[in-house]
Amino acid sequence: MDKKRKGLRFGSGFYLTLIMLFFYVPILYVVVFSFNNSKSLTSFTGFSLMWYEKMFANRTMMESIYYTVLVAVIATVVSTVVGTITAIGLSKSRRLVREVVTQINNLPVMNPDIVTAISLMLFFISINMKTGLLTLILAHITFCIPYVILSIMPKLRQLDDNVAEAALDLGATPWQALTKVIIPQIKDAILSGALIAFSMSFDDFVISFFTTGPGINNISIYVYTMYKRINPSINALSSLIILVIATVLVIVNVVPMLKNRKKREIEA
Amino acid sequence: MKSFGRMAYPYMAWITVFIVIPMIMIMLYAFTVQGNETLIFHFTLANFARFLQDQTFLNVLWNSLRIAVITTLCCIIIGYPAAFLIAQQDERKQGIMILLITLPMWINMLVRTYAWRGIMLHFDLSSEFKIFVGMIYNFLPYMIIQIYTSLAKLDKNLITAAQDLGANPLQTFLKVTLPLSVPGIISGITLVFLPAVSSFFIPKLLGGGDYVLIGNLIETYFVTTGDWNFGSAISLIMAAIILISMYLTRKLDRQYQED
Amino acid sequence: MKKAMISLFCAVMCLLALAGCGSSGKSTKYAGQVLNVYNWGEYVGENVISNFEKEYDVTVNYSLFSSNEEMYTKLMSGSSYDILVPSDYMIERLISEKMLQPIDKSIVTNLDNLADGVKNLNWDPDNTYAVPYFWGNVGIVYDSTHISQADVEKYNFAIFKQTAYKGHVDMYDSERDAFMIAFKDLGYSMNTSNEEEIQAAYKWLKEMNAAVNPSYVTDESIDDMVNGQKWLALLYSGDASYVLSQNANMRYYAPSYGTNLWVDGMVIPANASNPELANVFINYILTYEASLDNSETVGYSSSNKQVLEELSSEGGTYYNNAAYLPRTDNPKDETFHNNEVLRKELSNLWVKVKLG
Amino acid sequence: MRKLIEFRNIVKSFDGQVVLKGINLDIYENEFVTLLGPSGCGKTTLLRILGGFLQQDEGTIIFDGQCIDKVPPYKREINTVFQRYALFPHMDVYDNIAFGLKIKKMGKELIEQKVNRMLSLVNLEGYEHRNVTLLSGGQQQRVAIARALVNEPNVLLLDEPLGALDLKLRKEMQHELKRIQQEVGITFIYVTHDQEEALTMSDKIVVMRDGEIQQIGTPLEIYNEPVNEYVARFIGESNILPGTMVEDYLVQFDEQKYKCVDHGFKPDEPVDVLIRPEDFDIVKAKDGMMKGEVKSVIFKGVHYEMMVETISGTSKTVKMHIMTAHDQYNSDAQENITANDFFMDLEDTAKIDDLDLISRANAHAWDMSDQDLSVDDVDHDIKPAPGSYHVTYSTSKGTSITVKVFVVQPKYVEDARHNIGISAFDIYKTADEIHESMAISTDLKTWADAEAWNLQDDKPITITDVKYDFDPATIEEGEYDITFATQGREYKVETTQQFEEGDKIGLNFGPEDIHVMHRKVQG
Repeated sequence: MDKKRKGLRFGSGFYLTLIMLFFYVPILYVVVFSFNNSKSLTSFTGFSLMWYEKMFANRTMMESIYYTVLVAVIATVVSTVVGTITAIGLSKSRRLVREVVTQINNLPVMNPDIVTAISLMLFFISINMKTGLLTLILAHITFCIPYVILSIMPKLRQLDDNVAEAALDLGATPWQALTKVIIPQIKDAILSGALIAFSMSFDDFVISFFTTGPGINNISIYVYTMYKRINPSINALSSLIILVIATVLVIVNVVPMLKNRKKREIEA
Repeated sequence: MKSFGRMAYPYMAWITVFIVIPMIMIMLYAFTVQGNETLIFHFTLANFARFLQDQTFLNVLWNSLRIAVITTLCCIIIGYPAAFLIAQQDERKQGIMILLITLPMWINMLVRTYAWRGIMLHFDLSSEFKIFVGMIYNFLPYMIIQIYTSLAKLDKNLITAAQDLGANPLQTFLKVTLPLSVPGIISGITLVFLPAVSSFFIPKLLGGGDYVLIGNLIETYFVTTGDWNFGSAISLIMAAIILISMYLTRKLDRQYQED
Repeated sequence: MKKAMISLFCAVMCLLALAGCGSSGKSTKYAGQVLNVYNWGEYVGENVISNFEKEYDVTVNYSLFSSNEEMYTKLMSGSSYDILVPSDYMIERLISEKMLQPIDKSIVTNLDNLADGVKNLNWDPDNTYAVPYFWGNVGIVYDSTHISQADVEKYNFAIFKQTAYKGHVDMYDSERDAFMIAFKDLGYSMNTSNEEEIQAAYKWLKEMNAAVNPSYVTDESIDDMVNGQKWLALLYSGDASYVLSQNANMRYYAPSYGTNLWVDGMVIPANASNPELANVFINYILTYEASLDNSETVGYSSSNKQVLEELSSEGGTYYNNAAYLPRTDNPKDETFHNNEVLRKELSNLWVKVKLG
Repeated sequence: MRKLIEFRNIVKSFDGQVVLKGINLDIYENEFVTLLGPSGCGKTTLLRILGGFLQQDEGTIIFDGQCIDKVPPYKREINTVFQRYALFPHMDVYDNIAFGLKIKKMGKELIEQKVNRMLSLVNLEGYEHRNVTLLSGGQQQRVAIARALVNEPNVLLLDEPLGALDLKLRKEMQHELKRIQQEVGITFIYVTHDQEEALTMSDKIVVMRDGEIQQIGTPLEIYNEPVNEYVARFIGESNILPGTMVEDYLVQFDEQKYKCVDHGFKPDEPVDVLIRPEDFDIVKAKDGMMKGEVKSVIFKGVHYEMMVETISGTSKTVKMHIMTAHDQYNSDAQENITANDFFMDLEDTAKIDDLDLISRANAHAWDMSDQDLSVDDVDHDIKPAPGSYHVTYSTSKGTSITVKVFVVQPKYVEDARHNIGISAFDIYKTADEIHESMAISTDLKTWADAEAWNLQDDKPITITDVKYDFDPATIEEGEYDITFATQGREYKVETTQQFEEGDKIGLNFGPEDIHVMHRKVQG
């Protein structure tokens, strides 16, 4: 029995290790080859920072980072604000209105990206709108809001209806009830909605590809237009993104963990 | 309180302009052959007929569905044990592992796919296999997370109860754990199948150009050929297939939860 | 959660700071202006854009396309550019659709620098709308360790139908270039609109697809050939000359029964927002320095007479490079002409060829 | 006392369903008013309309002489304590209580003073900076009260505020609430479905039902003189029986006439008669105005609560035949099969199926290793007429057994006085089956197909009594009597004396213990 259990534990550890390798080998590969001193993606010929230098010297590449972040930040802020307001509004709307809006709201989530992208492109063309940063941002806001709403709605449903009424009862105006009572309670859901929106925008390729205009590329589009030729600068760019995101995620996840432990230690 | 309902009005206007009208635009294009002259509306089903009557296009559709289904199945087969094993770990380890699995999801999908391109240069692999690797790599985390969430929510007392009633570990798994994690599998399926059907840069980046899926076809007709009417028709066909399959999955899910 | 937002914010700021590096210069008449350039990928010298920006203290928005049609779609979908670099037939189309504005010859004074091969082009003899950027032809690049010169010369474009090379072939993913080799091999004009000839070429290509199961790629082919991963590819002469310069085993061959002789030219769209600066840019590209950087980096044949001669003569980067200097003496070489109906038909057939 | 709130013909409906049917109600200053009624009676809706969270469809509310129909909730001088407290989970105790004052932009020090006063009023000193979600139910309740009272409203609305508390806490809080109300001296309007709460705390009780007010009165009035059966049942334990008012001061129920103090009814008017359980005097059986048998006794702490049956219910006695099951051993197939004779209702012959026949005869088969085998084939010659027939059960290997089936026309006992019909059949069982039964009374009812119903409307009536005189553990072959009975007339009686089940006792009561009510006309 003991032996069997040990075997099982080893088996499960082995399997999980394999899965993790599957996830991380490519990432490691990108990072390693970003330090290669030749253009080869198959053999590591020596350490160098040349691809990083080239990346920083490449204005289009740097601009793509800039636009990615700019669009993601604007889209996140706008979609979070609009999404929050809408979600609260919907939770107090008539059932029919709520159902219809939710169904339409689900469209960009359920529809393949490419369909959403094309529909937006056709729309911008038909109203004679020059594609560019503005259309890109509008498109991003459009596909981010649904995720914010989807993340806030369940939390709103859990909310005790009486709590908002209690605020009114105690003399708060509807606006005060909103800002002082409802929003503080769904703060976490709003934040996670914002995070989802940010990552969706940051990650998007298809919709951006069809709705952007001259000179406005995000990282995805840049990688896509560049992938045909071996270009280790892309590796450098990827490594940089991986580094930033890994750092942020580790901080976000580990700091509260450490804090909790410290708290526990103090309490104990 | 009812006045809060008004807060949804701006977004209603927004979705009308940016979701409803654009979808109507696609339909307008799909049901006409007038090129870019949308002002003259000649209703026609020619674009759909052209797609549905041509074996080569149907092959592309079939191929896309096949690849998406196989990808989804692989994700379940690989992802379920992983999710199950993670759920068995102690809480701290679970947190770390889930973090490790979510972390790659934050990295740009194109960058992740690009990473595999370099690795797979080392091996002589078929385009189809490369595409599978790329798809599974990109979508597996969604499946694992969904299944893990449903397993983690599972009341441990149910397992104990099953064992108390004489079920061995395998029976417990088959009769209790597995059925209760079906909702997780179903939402995992929606998260994997949907992007897998419509993906177009994974085949393009990894397939070496000789592998065309329906997403690529749409892209070709919009970008290269410039036949937006036909491209719109293909988009509508794909959207219809996906929305119907989503609807069925949801129904299945609901039915399952009622049972 | 608050912490999460703060750290995210910091990360965002870092990225913004990283992206914001660079850009400074002296002031000129055009100081602070913006120029939108839409060009092919891998089609410009390392420092051309940054030097131009420095010289005139302007900002260049540089975007890339991978086919003439993609460029055309973008243009139709409302994007506004100041400079485009499409190919001959596309320029012809843009001219016919009145989508271009004439070159301002009071600004573009370097037209004399043009090489003989790109002067007096039949679709725009006086450079009214277009100024040549690069030019060349299309030919076969092959690995001489696997394929003999005799075989290439024997089969010409039909080399792509030899089953012996199955799995080792890159085919250029463009209906025009693919149909061109079929038309030429069948002895037709590449501008034919004869339905029988088109069907014959379609059959030819389907046979090719079955025989060698090629990878349908565009620029990927360049690295494939440089690294020797493929034996055989259809390439533009400029890409070929780069391949030849990087891998000594590679050879270039343009069939004697004719191929596509092409020119890519700089044009200014009618809806350009800064045509004046666009003319300045065109004039700048025609200078010796800019042309040299362009041609040396990319490997395509320069439209600048002096650069073309220098690079192909002894001591030049592309000395003895069969692909660099396009032949101008074969009367069977042709240029594409604009025929939208034909292109649509070829395009649809090409999708089907690729689908097998 | 001054009239503070007037409800004038308040009507409200949700989705076409009328929830309030024209409520008229006056509430005075410093009153503790309770709206009492079951859930769905409209009491909470009325409260929410007063709070301003709902708009009435018709009618007017006058508050302190002014119509407040158009005043939004945040401008009404009314505060509410919500059902599940509705504390702000993101604020601590202090901030919750200070919320209303901060909204009014009151000075910091003043706020602090007022909050502290409230904290001491509700006995929560020292809890200022606790997380409200971690407080106990009672503490949360106190915070909710303090939060409402700190605004010094003229009226405090309490919507089932004690519903989520356990019994002991609820009692404590009842006293606490009454104390607070007396101390702050404002009007409390209290909504509850708990009659005890209402009786304990209120100055005035408003009993509601289906959107209508049934009775308004002091707790004593409501308890002693409910206007109808509904109010009587809702307030306190009660025995309510149908009767007839023969003349003034004389009422007839259970076929006897009794003196009472009620008058003003029409001669022979059908009425409801109420006798509170604590109003009975228990005497020896022969001395009682009523005689009965103690059916159950429950100890309630201070007193005993007994059910006393004065008139027995309708009953039917049947015979149970205990016999050995027929066993059949098939040596070729090495299989056993068993089944017993059984009875069948004539009605049931219309829809015979094999599974039914197998279970009625308890037919089953097993092999040498005691594995159960399925009975695969059932043959019968049952016709839809009374008589005896045969059924043959067999397994796939041909092991078979034949038993008798008696199809009978159901006979039932009718009790016209109580309007009850009851029927049951004789039972054929093996001793083993009786031994194996885990709930013999339930099984007997099932086996005998015992049913009782109301003769007028055919609605089923529960059979409460199954009497038999054998010991299920040791029963042997033979015939046994089994009696199925419905409930007779039972009175709930509260007493401090101890009796045992089966004791025969007499019940006495005086004319003042009888309260006669108009028979309410159904809806």
